[in-house]
Amino acid sequence: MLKLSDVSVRYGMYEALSDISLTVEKGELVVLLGANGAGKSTIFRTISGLNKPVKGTVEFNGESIGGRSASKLVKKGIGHCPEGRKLFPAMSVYENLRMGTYAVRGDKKETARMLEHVYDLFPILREKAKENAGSLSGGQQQMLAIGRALMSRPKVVLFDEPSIGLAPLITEQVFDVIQEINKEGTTVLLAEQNANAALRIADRGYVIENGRIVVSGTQDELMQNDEVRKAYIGA
Amino acid sequence: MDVLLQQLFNGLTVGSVYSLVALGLTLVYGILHIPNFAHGALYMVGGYITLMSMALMGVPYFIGIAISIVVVGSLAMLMERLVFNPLRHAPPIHDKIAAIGILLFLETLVQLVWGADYRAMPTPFADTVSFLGITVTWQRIMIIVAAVVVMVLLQLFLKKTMVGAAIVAMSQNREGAFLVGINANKVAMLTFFVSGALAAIAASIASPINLVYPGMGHLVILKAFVIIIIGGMGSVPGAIIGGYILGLTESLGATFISAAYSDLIAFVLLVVILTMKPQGLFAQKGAH
Amino acid sequence: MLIETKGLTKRFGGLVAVNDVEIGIEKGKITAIIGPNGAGKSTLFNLISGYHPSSEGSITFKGEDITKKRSFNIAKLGIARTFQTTNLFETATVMDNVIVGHRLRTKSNVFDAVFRTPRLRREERASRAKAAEVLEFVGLEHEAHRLVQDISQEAKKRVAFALALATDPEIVFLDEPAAGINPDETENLAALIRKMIDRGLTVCLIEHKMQMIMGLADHIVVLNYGKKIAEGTPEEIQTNEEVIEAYLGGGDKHAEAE
Amino acid sequence: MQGLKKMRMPLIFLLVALLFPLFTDNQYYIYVVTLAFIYAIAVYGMNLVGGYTGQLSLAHAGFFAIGAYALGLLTVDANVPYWLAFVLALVITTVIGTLVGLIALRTKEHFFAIYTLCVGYIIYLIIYEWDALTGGVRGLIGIESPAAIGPITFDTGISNYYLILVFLVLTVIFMKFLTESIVGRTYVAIRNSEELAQTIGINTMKQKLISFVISTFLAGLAGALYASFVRFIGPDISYTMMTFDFLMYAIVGGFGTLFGPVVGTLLIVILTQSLQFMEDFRMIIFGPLLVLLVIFYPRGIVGGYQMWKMKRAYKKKQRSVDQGSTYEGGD
Repeated sequence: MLKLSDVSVRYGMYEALSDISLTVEKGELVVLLGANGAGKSTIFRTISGLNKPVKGTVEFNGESIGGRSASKLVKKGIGHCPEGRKLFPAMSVYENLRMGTYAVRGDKKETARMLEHVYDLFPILREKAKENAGSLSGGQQQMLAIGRALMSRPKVVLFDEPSIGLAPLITEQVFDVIQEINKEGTTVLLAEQNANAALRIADRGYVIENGRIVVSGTQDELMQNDEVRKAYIGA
Repeated sequence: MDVLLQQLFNGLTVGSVYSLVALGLTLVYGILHIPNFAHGALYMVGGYITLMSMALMGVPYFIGIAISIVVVGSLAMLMERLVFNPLRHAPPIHDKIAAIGILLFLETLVQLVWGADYRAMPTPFADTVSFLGITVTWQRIMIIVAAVVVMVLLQLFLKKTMVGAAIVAMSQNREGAFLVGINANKVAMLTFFVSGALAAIAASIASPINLVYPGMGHLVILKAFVIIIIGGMGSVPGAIIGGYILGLTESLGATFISAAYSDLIAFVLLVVILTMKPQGLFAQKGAH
Repeated sequence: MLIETKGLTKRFGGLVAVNDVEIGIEKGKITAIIGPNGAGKSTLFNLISGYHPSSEGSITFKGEDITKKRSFNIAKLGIARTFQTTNLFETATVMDNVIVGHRLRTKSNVFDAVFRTPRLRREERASRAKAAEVLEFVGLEHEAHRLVQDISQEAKKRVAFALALATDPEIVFLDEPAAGINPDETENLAALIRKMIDRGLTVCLIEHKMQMIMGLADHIVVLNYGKKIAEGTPEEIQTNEEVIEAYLGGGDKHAEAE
Repeated sequence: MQGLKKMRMPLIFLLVALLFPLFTDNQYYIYVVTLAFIYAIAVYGMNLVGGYTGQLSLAHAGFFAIGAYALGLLTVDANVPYWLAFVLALVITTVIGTLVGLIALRTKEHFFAIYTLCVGYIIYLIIYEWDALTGGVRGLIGIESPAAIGPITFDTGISNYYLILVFLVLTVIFMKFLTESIVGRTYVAIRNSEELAQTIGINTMKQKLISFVISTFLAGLAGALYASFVRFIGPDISYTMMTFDFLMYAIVGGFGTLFGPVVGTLLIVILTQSLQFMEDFRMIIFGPLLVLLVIFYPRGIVGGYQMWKMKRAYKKKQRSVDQGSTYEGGD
């Protein structure tokens, strides 16, 4: 459903991604592993239209989408829960979620249904619906960011390092929800530094190093693979 | 007592106008982080369009205001497209200089077309009314009512509609706004339109009690800057509250200190505040 | 120890970015500070270089307490740093960018400048000579008269190094020197860092490129959630369970697989 | 030799300036050029703090007016001897500049611009309203011409022209020595990045203050010269529009360049004065020009010329170093 072929992205002279090819099938949960600065976020930003590839194609449901603007791609069904959450801090939890439906606004019933769904996934958000996003704890903010990405009823969601700065217990909770979202039929692409926790819930994965894919494989294959460790701690 | 009441009322009138101008300025600042020095020129053009629609086309006051809203709103939008959008990656000094360029151009253009004379704007609200021992013109009452209505409408627009909320969202987190599908260009244009419209309304309701002339925006814009610095750059409630605080302080100052120096109050306030808190009273919350 | 921190803590509002960190940087060695995103590495740099005031704790440089000193005074003591983004003056030449690096070792004022006093002439010569020297050191003597905007990203990093070196530092803090640099260029930068050590400097760096770190650093400090969780040689770090967990995450299945 | 070649253009320019009065009998032309020289000195002030140090100060018409009014009041009302009044006017401007700078420079970027804009307006308002001291809207009339220095008198247009040219040349030399020294480089480092400047050991607050104070000094100097040249001053000279004029001269000539202010000022002042209708409506053209310049050509005339020369020199050098290899720079 999502397919990158030989995608390269440059920031000036610096090649942030070189010849990335990867596929995500419908209903899968695929994880991108790699250390900071390896290029995971750049892949996500390219898929969701924030960066333009200099080379290669990005296909979504068979349609080429490389270079389209982010606002169009949200409408097509690509949800992006970004690194650093990027919430609207002075808006309430409810307002943040409502903004999540911006691209598909209009259908009040669907919006209400999604809102209920997000509240069911994260009961704490229902409790804090009227509080400002900026006043939430780190974990709650992450939940809100995930919830906001879901509000546009995406076909595929990109989760960019949702575990950053979260205590292990909260991380586990967040990953459980991501798994649940996937089981409900949403395709998930997850970028993580937290390799083991991410692999636990993934079907397949890619290991990124220096803007290249160095290994790919199924959950089990990657768990046994030394390249994973090497990509992270150079061992 | 009567004098005090009268001055409080005048303060509300003046404050209403200040608030409207400051609102437009603060919205633009929130979105693009531009201190739009040309905003005062939009205010001035707004006054002229209303006046000239009435004088040349013979339309009624409110139709004149409507024309002014559309014209000035579009002019502001054009400014965003032609000037500020191309400059969004330039060093911060450039957009300020460009804004000054626009200001100089609009002022001279108006002067060239309509002359440098001071003109009075006719109003259907010229009659006076007495209550609580003070006498005021209906125009002043209209100013307060109109400003409150506009502010309530604006607040509803920003809070209740998705398109309005997009403006607020973008001012709080640009990238977050992109990711929920907000089109940055459209929102920037919309924001400028709203900002221009607010300036047009403010000028149109204030002109019957002041006068219309090419330099009429100078003081207003400076004070609007003071207001948004006091109220927090980019903050909507800050602009409203700040506007009224300044309006009331000025009219009381004019009565009890000195009429000649009442204009100075705003700037002294600013100097005092920035001297103590160089980042302004309310440094903007949240990331951008 | 050239630099030591004790109980160093920095709070931003409710967030504790650096929490009770105690590190020592040994003279003439390469110390690397690593950790997952948001671990507090850059904040630690900002505290040591005086860019942020610390909330608690102390920093000493050669036994002198520098906790409360401001950044420009810290630079004068011989502590230099670079930033993640190079921050250079893009429309000036490489040389012009670097000359000002020696300004802190000069005393000339406006009076000297306007009357071209002997002191000014002497100090200008010294600044120019210093700039030429450090540009040669970083291997950019041939690019000295090009505009910064015309040179490669890697060369810009070298200019940033040169600028830091022009301040005559004893220790240089490098914030992600290899970020935004292609892999083959990374090797060259690593060689340059080793060369700095050979000249008697001390280096402390933040870096995410682990292969570079593991081959370069003498001593590694690992931060996670603002706390120091481990330190030691690269070999020790690579086998440290807590580090592995911080980076790879603690998965139950992983424990089984082991 | 190398230095002489580098200074060829400015020297030709100086020669033309020296000979100019000999070739025209038209007092009006001399008057206009003299005025441009005066403004150019003030523009150098704005250029130093704005173009070099990167702090856009919008209060400079205020300091110009303080210099002018200080001289006017001291000579007309207090009967202080001219050159003593001249020095005192500069001292007064500089002291006020220091006080303003101490506070204003605590703010950054937008805040600094807005703050100084307001300071400028306060100065205007005080001049306008403080009738008893400044004469309010009527202004000050009958300010003396500069007093004779020994046998040299300054009671004609031409003598004033040369006096002011001397001050302008001194200003340019001053700026040249300052900005091309390591002291001036400090300012540019601050403009580029205050953060970086601090980490290379520069006390940015102190350096910003020094450059701000010098810039107010230059504005005051121009103001004092203006007062005794035009011999009538009104509150208008302190108005924001005057600051914007100065800013425009600087941008057109080249903000942050040595000769930008004099080129920009002369060009625009002479252009507007020679096209009569442009006197009042010059901003119809210069407003959009200002916008176009910052969008497409922010370096101005002099900056653009320098960039072109620099690239050409580099190309030449490359060619002589390794024949055949092509230059792949540029943007």
